[in-house]
Amino acid sequence: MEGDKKMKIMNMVNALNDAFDIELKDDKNVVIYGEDVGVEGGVFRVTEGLQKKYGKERVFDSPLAESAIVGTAVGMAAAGLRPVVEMQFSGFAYPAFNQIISHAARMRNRSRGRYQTPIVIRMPYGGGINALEHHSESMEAIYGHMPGVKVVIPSTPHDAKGLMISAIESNDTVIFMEPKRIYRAIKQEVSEDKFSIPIGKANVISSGTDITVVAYGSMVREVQKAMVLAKEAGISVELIDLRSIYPIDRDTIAASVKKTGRIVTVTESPKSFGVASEITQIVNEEAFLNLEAPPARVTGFDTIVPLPKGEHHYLISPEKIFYEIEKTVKY
Amino acid sequence: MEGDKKMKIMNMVNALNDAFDIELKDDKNVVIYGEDVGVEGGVFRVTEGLQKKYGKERVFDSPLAESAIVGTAVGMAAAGLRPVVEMQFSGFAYPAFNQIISHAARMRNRSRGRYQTPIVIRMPYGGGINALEHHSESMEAIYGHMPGVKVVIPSTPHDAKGLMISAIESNDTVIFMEPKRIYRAIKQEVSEDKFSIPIGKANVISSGTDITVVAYGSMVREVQKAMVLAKEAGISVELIDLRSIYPIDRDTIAASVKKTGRIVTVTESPKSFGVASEITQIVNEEAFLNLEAPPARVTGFDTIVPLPKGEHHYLISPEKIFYEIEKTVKY
Amino acid sequence: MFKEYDPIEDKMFNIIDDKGVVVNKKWMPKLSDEQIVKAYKDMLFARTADLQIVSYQRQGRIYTYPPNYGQEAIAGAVGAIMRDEDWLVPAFREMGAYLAKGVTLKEIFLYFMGYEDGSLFKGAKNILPMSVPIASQYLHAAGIGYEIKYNKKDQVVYAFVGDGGTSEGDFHEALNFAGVWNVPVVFIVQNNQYGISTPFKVQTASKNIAIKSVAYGIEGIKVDGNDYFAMYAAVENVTKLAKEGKGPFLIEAVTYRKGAHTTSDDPTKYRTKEEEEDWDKKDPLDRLRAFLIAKKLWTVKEEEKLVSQYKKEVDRQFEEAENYPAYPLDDAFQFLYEEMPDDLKKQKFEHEKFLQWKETRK
Amino acid sequence: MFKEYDPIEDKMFNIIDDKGVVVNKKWMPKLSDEQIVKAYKDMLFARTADLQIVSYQRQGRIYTYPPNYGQEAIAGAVGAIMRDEDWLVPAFREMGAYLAKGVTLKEIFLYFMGYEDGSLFKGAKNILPMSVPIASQYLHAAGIGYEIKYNKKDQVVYAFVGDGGTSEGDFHEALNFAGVWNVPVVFIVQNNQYGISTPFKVQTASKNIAIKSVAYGIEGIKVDGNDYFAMYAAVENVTKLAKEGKGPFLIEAVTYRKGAHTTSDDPTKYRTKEEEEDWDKKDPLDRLRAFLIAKKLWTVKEEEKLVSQYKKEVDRQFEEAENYPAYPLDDAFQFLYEEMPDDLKKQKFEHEKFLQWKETRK
Ligand SMILES: Cc1ncc(C[n+]2csc(CCOP(=O)(O)OP(=O)(O)O)c2C)c(N)n1
Ligand SMILES: Cc1ncc(C[n+]2csc(CCOP(=O)(O)OP(=O)(O)O)c2C)c(N)n1
Ligand SMILES: [Mg+2]
Ligand SMILES: [Mg+2]
Repeated sequence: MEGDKKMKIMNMVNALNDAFDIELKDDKNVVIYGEDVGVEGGVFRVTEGLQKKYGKERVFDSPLAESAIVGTAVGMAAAGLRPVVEMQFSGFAYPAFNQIISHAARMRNRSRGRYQTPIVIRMPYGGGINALEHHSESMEAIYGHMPGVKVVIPSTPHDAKGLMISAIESNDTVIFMEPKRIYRAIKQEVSEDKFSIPIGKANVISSGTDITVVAYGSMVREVQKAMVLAKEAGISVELIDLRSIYPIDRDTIAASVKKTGRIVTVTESPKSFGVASEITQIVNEEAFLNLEAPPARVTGFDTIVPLPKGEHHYLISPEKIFYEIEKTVKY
Repeated sequence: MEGDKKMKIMNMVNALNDAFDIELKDDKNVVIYGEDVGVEGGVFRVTEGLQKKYGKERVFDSPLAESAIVGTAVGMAAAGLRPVVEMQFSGFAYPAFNQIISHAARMRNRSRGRYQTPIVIRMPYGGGINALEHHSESMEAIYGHMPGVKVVIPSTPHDAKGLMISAIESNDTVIFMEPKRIYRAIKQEVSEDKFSIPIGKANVISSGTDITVVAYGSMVREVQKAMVLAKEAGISVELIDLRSIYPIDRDTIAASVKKTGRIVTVTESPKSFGVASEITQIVNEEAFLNLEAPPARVTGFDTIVPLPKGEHHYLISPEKIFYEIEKTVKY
Repeated sequence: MFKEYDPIEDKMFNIIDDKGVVVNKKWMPKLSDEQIVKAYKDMLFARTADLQIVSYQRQGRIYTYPPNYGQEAIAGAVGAIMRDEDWLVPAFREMGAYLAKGVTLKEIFLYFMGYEDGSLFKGAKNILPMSVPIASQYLHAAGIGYEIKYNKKDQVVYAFVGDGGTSEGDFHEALNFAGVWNVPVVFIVQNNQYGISTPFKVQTASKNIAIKSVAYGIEGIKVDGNDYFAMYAAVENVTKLAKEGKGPFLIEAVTYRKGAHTTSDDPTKYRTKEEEEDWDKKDPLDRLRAFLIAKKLWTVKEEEKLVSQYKKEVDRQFEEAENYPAYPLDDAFQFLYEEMPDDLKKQKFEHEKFLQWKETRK
Repeated sequence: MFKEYDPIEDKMFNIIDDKGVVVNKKWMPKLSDEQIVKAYKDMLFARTADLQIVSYQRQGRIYTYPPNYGQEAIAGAVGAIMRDEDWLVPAFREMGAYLAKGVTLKEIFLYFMGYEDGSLFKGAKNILPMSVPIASQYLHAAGIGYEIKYNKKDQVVYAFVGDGGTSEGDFHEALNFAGVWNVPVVFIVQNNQYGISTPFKVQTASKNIAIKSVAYGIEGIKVDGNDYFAMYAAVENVTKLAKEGKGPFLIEAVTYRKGAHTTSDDPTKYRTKEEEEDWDKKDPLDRLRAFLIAKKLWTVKEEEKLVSQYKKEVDRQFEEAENYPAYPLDDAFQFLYEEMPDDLKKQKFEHEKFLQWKETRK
């Protein structure tokens, strides 16, 4: 869906900012707000410059209250606006949990389609930035389990832009989780034009024959590092970037495992009841007879992400991914 | 661990009430509060009579604010009390989500063991009572995914009493989900003495050879109904009642599947990212080579539980469980 | 008005006394006789319906229902002032306001019979469905207020919550956001003295609810919610101010829930007969009726006739609701997303396969 | 005091002016010269440490840190009054109160270096660890208050939050519960004019924060938070009352965050030099120093000597913290549950197997 390509080197922060810029320009109903997103442009500078360009009515700072940020967005959306709101960190989205699950996710169902809630709830997530407690969480599975929302997690600047444009233009509520650890770490050429990437379709980043690896967000890059080790070991990996965990692209996962017979899912979240288990369930349902090894998972532990000095224990290293890939291939 | 048996016919409401009575008597640090739990004894009458017996300081009504109910319990617990708090329905626990995940679940970890949070957070959960929206939810998986809490769900009056006593005496925060649909539907002899059931051990309700069925809470009874159909069809079912989804009893599940080679998990919750997927992951990890059919799940849909007139579409019938059992056995 | 009836001094605004006599001429709203009679009729209709529903419920023909009995003047006054283009953000105990918006009794019945279709409100503009999670809807009202201001519309939002709801964090956040944004929202608290079994004094140590407006830099007023004229005058006044951009307002409407919390509740467990009798004297319909009779605008006979007419109408709509078509499987699935995701389609498909299998087994 | 400095009239309680001159004799607390000098020294130590940390951070020796610079009088006064048995429920910008409790600088360093062990507070009684989710700790304070009342203990809880934190629902719920329960909690809001980049007027339309007490039926007072004596007198007064069972109190301490929000923040983006300079004139240490010098209790030379001594002490504790042992894998697992569940043990075991494998590959 890419237009005429005026390409520019962007990191994810630039790419998201560009998506907002385009949407603010194209649709007067788009408003952006949250804690410190206006004057300052967000603690990660993702919305920098937008208030200056579009004014205080459209891009603004709110009081410090996450439930209110989402709850007012539900009202605005029912009345016709398209709010893009920020939870400063995913670990601070919990006060808004009730508004997300009980309203943003349900207003259309409750009103039998009469009202809709085209809200994007942005939240930087994940570890690896040497942060205080609550600043490193990956709790995407709880949103995946929540009927009525979509959950999008980009892994590159290009994807971030295309998915964000889709998210803003979607008439559903989208939880948009941003892998803050790679906000500025990955740079690539991204079209300056408006383009969108459909939500719900996975991206086969590289095809391979020995094993399928499923990841998303910041873990994609770690898997790519692990693939260097795998290659050295003569293992051909098919890497699938989910892009969204709900809707989840069963078909792409199933097709891949039918080919490779083996699968490892990599997520940063706590282990139990996480996204990996769902992937395992799906491949059991769709490709049981093709399985040559138990679908495996590389995840965090069922623990709180430790403070920086202990975080290396929790974080997933390329070696650990490779370790699991090798074990699964050798099974 | 049962004492001298003075047995009495109890339903789950009686059994829970009995557990509270025992704990209030035995430990002055136990306090019970929440919306309408005092004078009225709770909307389901689970705490009936306790305020009269133990006074308004120990069993009392709180203002209508779930975050505060859990948040103040965290403070009380850190200071040495053992609060048992009620969320009137599990669908109204979401405003307390932040206090649960950020504090009740973490205070011990954060303080390196110095403070603990022996809190029981009770919440009636599940459908089947012809209720309004938000009164029928089964979102236990989100608590299962939350590091630092235990998640207990009893399926009988006897278990409810024994598990509640363990929960109150546990120094961890326990999410205690009560299958309100069977609050009064199941009656059985329960000892009037104090006894406890360990949290984290599953209960093999009946052993069988053809297939393992895993369930908990209100679904256990539905599985038992399905087992009548299975028996007619000549299928021998091993029924495991998890009793708690965290900690989860991997060993019992694995041992069973190693024997039967087949497994169906039955939960009332939305399908994706639910408890069944975790069970499937576990049996893949523990008993892959024994699997003769894909681990299956009977769950709700990825939808809001419909209002009463549509609820039958969502609710899990014994036929549906049997259907899945048969499919899995015939695979 | 706010100075005169300063909630800090715990003053309450009222216009008629318990006998229906005007005791506060200054603020008596300018209403024609017809308007007043219509107001009374609307309240009477709401009450008649409300009491009927409770009896349907006893017959097992409808599920849990939260009666409005005794609180009719509040929604009645708001309903009389609210225009089509204004927004209603309801809780669940303001039937009169729903009806004024153009919601039908049949829809209300459908909802409590267990159909989401009851929230379609086909003939009503700008009304959100009932919000069950207490106080959460107040934030929606603040958000709608933002949209109105953003698009410079001539609209006002009327949002309802109960006394219990004022304890929730969302109540605070909503008033605070609305205050900062200075948006045209009228926040109405029906203080009916109880949140289920929990009395007002357990909800808060604050003198009253109107006073809480101070915390948000907005105006608040405590009104006798069983006094139709006082409610009308207060809502009229703040509506005018809200339209002028004078920001959000908080109205505490002091009333009493004469019935049970819902049809599954038993108030004798937590309140006394004496208390109930005291409040009976302040019944909003009795008071307005006394006023009308004194002005020779109403007779008891007329009322009897009307009530039996209303009962028939209520029955008629109830029977229509009872004959509503069965709830199709599709409806459990189709409203979650604008377009049904493949996975959800598959879930529906698998379930249909099961239903076919079940059919063949019969 | 509450009548005299009624927040409804937006009055602020202060005792010394910007030059350190006592302008409110009536309320001047009875403190000995030694006490005042000690108070100043404590504040000076806190400030010295605070400024050092910022420079350690610039050297990359510590992670993000939220400076206290400019707000020292608030925690200083609370610290001087708070007893061992009293509870401190901190936010994250009240170093002086931590130190008064017996927390060491080393522990504070450990925390911001990334060790949970920094929250062990080995020498301090009754203090909760830092709470990062804004305002959530206020509820813990109310709960501790309940325990105190329940067990009839002679204790008071001091709870901190920032101006931004007053917008959260938990702030409201905590004050409301504490009000209903009538428990001995002193809720202190450090109104430093900003929540990160967001100015106070964007947080609330309310005149001030102290006024919010009205919504909970409790007393509140707005205090010049840069005036040590005013803070001391206010905290002393409410502490006495709280001990007498006169319930919770709300103190708004008006101050200014002279530094950045945290070391990763750049205030020039959202505030002016002029504003900063205006507030510089009200610096709490400057004011108390001026008072002391006028009373001949202090000299600039003494201060210089002391600061260089303090710096050494800060460095010493910092180096101790830097030499803290590595974070063992066990510590990532062992505190989640009283007894580690089997599954968690298995996760740890599997990880150790991986680490062994990794070792062998080298
Ligand atoms: C968040 C939440 N918690 C609990 C409930 C259960 N509940 C339903 S009504 C009610 C009491 C409401 O009291 P109030 O706000 O005074 O309204 P009233 O019923 O008196 O009109 C409660 C606790 C709920 N619906 N939502
Ligand atoms: C619930 C929550 N939301 C957001 C944040 C991110 N955050 C950290 S400090 C802060 C501002 C706090 O402002 P204030 O309460 O005034 O305290 P101050 O930093 O000024 O001392 C924010 C938004 C958080 N820690 N917790
Ligand atoms: Mg009420
Ligand atoms: Mg601040």
